[in-house]
Amino acid sequence: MADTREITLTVNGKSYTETVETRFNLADILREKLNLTGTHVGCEHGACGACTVLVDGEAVRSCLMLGVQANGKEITTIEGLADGDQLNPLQAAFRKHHGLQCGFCTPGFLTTLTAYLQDNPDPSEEEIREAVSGNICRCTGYQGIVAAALDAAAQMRAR
Amino acid sequence: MKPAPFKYHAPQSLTELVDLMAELEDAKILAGGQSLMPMMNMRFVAPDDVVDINGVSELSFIERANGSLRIGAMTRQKDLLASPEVKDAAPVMREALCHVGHLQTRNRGTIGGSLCHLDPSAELPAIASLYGATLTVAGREGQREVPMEEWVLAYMMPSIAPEEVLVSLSLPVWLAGHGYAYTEFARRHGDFAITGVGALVELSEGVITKAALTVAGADVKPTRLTDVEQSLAGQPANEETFKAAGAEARKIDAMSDTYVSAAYRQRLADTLVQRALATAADRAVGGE
Amino acid sequence: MILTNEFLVALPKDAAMQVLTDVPLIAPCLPGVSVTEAEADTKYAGEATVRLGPVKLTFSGRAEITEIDHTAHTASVRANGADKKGRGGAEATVTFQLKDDDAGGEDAPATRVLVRTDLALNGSIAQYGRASGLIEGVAQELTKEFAANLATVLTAEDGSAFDAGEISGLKLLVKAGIGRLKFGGDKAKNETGAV
Amino acid sequence: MGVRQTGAEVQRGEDQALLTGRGQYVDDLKLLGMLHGAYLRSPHAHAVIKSIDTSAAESLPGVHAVFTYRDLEEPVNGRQVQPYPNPLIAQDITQYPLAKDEVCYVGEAVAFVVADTRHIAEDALPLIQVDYETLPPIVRLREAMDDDAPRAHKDSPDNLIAQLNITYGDVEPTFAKADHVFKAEFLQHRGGCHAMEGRGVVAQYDAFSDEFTIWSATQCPYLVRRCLATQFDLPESRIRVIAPDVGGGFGPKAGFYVEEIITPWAARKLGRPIKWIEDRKEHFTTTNTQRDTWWELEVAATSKGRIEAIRGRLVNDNGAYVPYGILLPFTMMASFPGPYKILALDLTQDVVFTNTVSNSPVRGAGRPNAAYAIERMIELVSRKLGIDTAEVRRRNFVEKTDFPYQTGLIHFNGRAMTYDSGDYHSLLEKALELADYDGFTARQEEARKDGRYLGIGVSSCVEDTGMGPYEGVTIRVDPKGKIYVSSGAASQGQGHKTVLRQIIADELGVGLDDIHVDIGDTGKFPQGVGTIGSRVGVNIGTAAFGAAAEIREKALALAAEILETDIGNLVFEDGLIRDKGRSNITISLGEIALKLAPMAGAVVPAGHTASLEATSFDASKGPPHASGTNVCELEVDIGTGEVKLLNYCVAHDCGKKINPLIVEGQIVGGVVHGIGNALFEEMIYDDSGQPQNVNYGEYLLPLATEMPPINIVHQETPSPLNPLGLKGAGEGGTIPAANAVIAAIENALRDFDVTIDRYPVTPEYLCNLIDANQT
Repeated sequence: MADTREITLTVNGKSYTETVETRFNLADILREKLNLTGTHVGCEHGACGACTVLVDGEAVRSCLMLGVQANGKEITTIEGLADGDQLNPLQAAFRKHHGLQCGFCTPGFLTTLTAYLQDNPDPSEEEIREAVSGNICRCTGYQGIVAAALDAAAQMRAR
Repeated sequence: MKPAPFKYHAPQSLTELVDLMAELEDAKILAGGQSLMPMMNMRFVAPDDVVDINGVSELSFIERANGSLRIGAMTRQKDLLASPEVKDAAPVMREALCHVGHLQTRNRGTIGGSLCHLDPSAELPAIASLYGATLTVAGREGQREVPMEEWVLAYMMPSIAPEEVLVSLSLPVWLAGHGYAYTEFARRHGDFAITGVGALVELSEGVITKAALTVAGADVKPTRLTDVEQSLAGQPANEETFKAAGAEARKIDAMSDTYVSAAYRQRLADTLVQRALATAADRAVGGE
Repeated sequence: MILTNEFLVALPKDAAMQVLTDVPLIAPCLPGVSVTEAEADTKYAGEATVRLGPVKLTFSGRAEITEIDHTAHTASVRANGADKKGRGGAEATVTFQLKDDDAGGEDAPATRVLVRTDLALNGSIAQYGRASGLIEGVAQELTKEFAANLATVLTAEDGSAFDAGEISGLKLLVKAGIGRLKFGGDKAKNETGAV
Repeated sequence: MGVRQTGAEVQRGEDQALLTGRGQYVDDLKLLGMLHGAYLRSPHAHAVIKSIDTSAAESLPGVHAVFTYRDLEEPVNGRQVQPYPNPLIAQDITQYPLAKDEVCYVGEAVAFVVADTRHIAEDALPLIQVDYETLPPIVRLREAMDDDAPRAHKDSPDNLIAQLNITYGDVEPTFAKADHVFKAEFLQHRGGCHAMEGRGVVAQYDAFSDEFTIWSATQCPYLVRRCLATQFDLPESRIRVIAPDVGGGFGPKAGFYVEEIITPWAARKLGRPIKWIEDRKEHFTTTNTQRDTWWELEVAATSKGRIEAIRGRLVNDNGAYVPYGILLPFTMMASFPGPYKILALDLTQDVVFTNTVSNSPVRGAGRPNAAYAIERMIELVSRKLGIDTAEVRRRNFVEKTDFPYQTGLIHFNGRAMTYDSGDYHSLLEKALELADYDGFTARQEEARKDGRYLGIGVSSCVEDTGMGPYEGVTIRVDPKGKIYVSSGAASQGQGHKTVLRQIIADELGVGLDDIHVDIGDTGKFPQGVGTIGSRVGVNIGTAAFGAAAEIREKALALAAEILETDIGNLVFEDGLIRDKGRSNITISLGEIALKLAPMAGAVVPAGHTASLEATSFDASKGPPHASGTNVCELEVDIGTGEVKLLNYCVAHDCGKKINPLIVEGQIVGGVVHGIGNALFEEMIYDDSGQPQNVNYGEYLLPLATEMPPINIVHQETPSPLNPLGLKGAGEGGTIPAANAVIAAIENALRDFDVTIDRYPVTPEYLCNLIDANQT
């Protein structure tokens, strides 16, 4: 019989109580149980960063955390970044600087940078590159992503 | 790539944890999960039981007392990076931590996890080796202390019984003003280093009075270069001295694998020892 | 990977040959191995346990004597097994070559036993390049231990079965001196051979 | 008249959904009653299957079925359909959908488990007992043609898939009287796809209508449909293949894979939808790669550095099967002369089997191989004769006045390879200026004073893009004036929808937001080809232009009648047709559409055809040729062998740009892919054919931290072959990149007289070269 537990977690401000199989990682729970398919699974071994979500505000690889470990935590996923249809400054900057092509890795970059820019509002280009070095993008060559992050940081500082 | 079935446990205290580990036959401890989870996802590791120690709050601490820095096994890498005690007492650990994985993995990864996983290239075991740290391990029978040089039995094999738990690490704090450096070479930022070198020096009027050197990644475990350390003492902190130390370091035992040869690892040890010593000497108070 | 070992036993060739082709007798000389079933005169089923760092593998498989040549004093055993949890398998051909050793003179007949092991791993366990050195190191230690245990069995007066017990890769490594394994890993070469 | 969209940096319409987590990738689909599949894969590079026992796996709770080859019926049990048959293929061996009695690479599918969850399906895999008898594998391409080499397929006479030869000009006489003959041998390695989304298939079968619906993360849904129609012996109309949002393609997703056969087959068998998502390890072991090529080349040159002839041979490792015909080997040779006027050429290629994952195009599809080879010849001549590498290029480029220029070779469309337009000299100068090539010597000398080794490398290329036959576009206007567009070409991030919107908005004078686009669904557009070879922008651009022109014509004809004016007086503006002379007299596109598509009882105006819609399959009259020159500046750390990229400059000519933002994105991404090939990505097999690095800790993809700033300057030489003057831009960054990096490394290490004869260039390899030449 599968080992299960009941957990309660908050995702993008909404509370969920679910019985989950303990071997399901957080990415699986978000996608399969909560139908939040914006979090993408790219490698399942913690190398590509596509599945990055925020757990209590910190960027974490959701393929390397069990769903049960999210019990009592506040999770933010890509679905929770925009205000309705209104893109936030980081999302808008990604669009403006063509920081995404296929869009598969994008949720991981956005969540990683969301946490990073909160702690580091005025980063250099080199620091941005280091911040996203745990995220792989095969399409963009990173240049648009870095430009978008710098632009978004400037806009958020100006607010 | 989904993990095999297991039974999940989440003890909330060290006592509960130790009791649980004594009962379970085939259990793995889940700390930060940054090494264990990939291995479970790939089914390299498929334990019957997974014991999550994230709820054991008494394993998470950083404290400085009596000339030592003690760190709880469950302390996360990001907390070490942010810690003023670590910055002040063991700045080389902070420098090493910048090479550990990435932002996201440091947010979860723990010092205890790194010491138990014991990847030969890993930075935190190298720091433990550099300081000649002492590890505290708990079992049902009580606690025991293991010096770092005895901790590593072999490739990714720590000296810990299946029913035991790593509690903490303690390292002696060097004099204020000591020089330090952690220098490594990896193919890409955040990768497993091919070779890394940690160096600590104390100087007086441009002369090395005390030195510690550890090479990670070259051999199956971090290698403390005690002979080189001894020969450095009394030498002027200059390029010639560092070159000689590098040449000595080049003789260390090293392994070959699919990617690089032993000879290349030794060559890197030479280069990186020179660079680490130069940086450490630059940073030390008491240089000329 | 090819691993070679050799040792000397104080037995004449024919007598040594007798023992070497007794699979239930020699199999336990390989640390972690047990024979569970004899399927035919020359075919056996068994299990082998080995630990590679954090990964503990249990291979379940078969061994078969594929060649016995009493004139040339050679024998071959082919064994293969697969990990029970699907992490891969191993295939080995062990060839014994027996040669007279007359160093002790006519009164002390002795045989030099050459053991050549051709080991190939497959599946996940063979696909982690960073551990390739570790695996070869463990394999070397295992075959070394195998040869040493064989020598013990061959010299045992009653020819009794040997039990290497639950020797894990860990113990072997420790025995070999902490971390002092020689990692001679042949690098997987690319076409130019330049590495 | 509104702002012109074509040529403007229009932000993509696709992005809103992708940035908010509302993309629809194949793994995001959830169908009622859906089951999950996992494949058991061969752990051996080469083995015979003696028996398979699935009983233990079948009895695991949650498992619905375990399928092996024996369960397949005709015709599904035949070898996988060859999408690109060619009489030159001597041994056209494709894979069985599930291994029949032999496995030929690690990762070949042996059995398929269907279960309630992917977790359970994976639990069942180790319970399947397969008795293999291993066979010796052939792993190294240079040994493949040895007489005593193991055969990749046990019943094959040898490992030769095809031998190709191309030749033109007076090769032997030119060599005989050449001032200089130089020789070089080198190995290229190309690595894999590594789209961040792996492959994946969701399949549903409707027994009532005997129809399949298949969602696949593919670049070519129409190719999948066509192959499946044969594999299942069904009319194409019964198979709908949908490429939803696809997370990157880069070539390998253009093929046809066994999972696209077995997953729907099992869905039909079980009467339940089934999802199979390739995991990353499967990606490493089963998704086609494009790999090693060994070159032995000789060049005949004048003392002034003019290359007069090249001859040589190459061996191309095609892996275990022939999943993609010999398109790739052919392209590797057909694009050989690059931007250079080489008057005589003789190349012979052996395409060989090895027991490794199969070969099909990866970004650039053979062109990076050819470009690297010819660029190596430029470097060789430059070095041997002591002439600056930029100067050697100048002396060999096709001249601006030569266009249209026939190289002497044949494109795989069967016609003479003809460069339509370009200006390679000015492109080179633009790149050199951007990179401050003239100032480099001073920078290099300055750095050497600090013990730093800087180097600079140049690389040029020409790329045949926009290949035919077509990519159709349908435009339909509804009575509200909304524009519906459908096209076959699936997108894997290239922004096809945005590109279509831009062109159509301009041609019909409507806003971008009024245009709704559907792509990559065989149920929504009847016939398409696929997203490969930098071809889609050119083809959909041309077809959209053609379809829009037809809409205009139809609409204007009716508008002229209604407004009682001459067609010549009418203009399109903001969704309205306006009479130039009487600005208040207008009719909207919607009104015209309503007249042409009335409801029951009404009539379509006489002399007009129903529905304001048009379909065009207009295509470029031939492949337009894009071109580029890259300049890379870097530093080599001789203590570690590390290569640090400092600056990268691209001068690029893809004709008229539809969307500069997208073009630059393609170039930068392409360059980084090429840098990955040159320095990082290496798929390593051990001698028994076991892949050694099947994870992203060991297979090194480029990361943000190692990539240099990439600066781009454009030149627009419109193609005369299509109305918008378009040329493709998808691969022009990748094609020349490897030589730019490698020539720069050689330049940095010139004190050590280093010649690089393989890539990727690893730090250890460089250290060995440095140490060997250090006196």
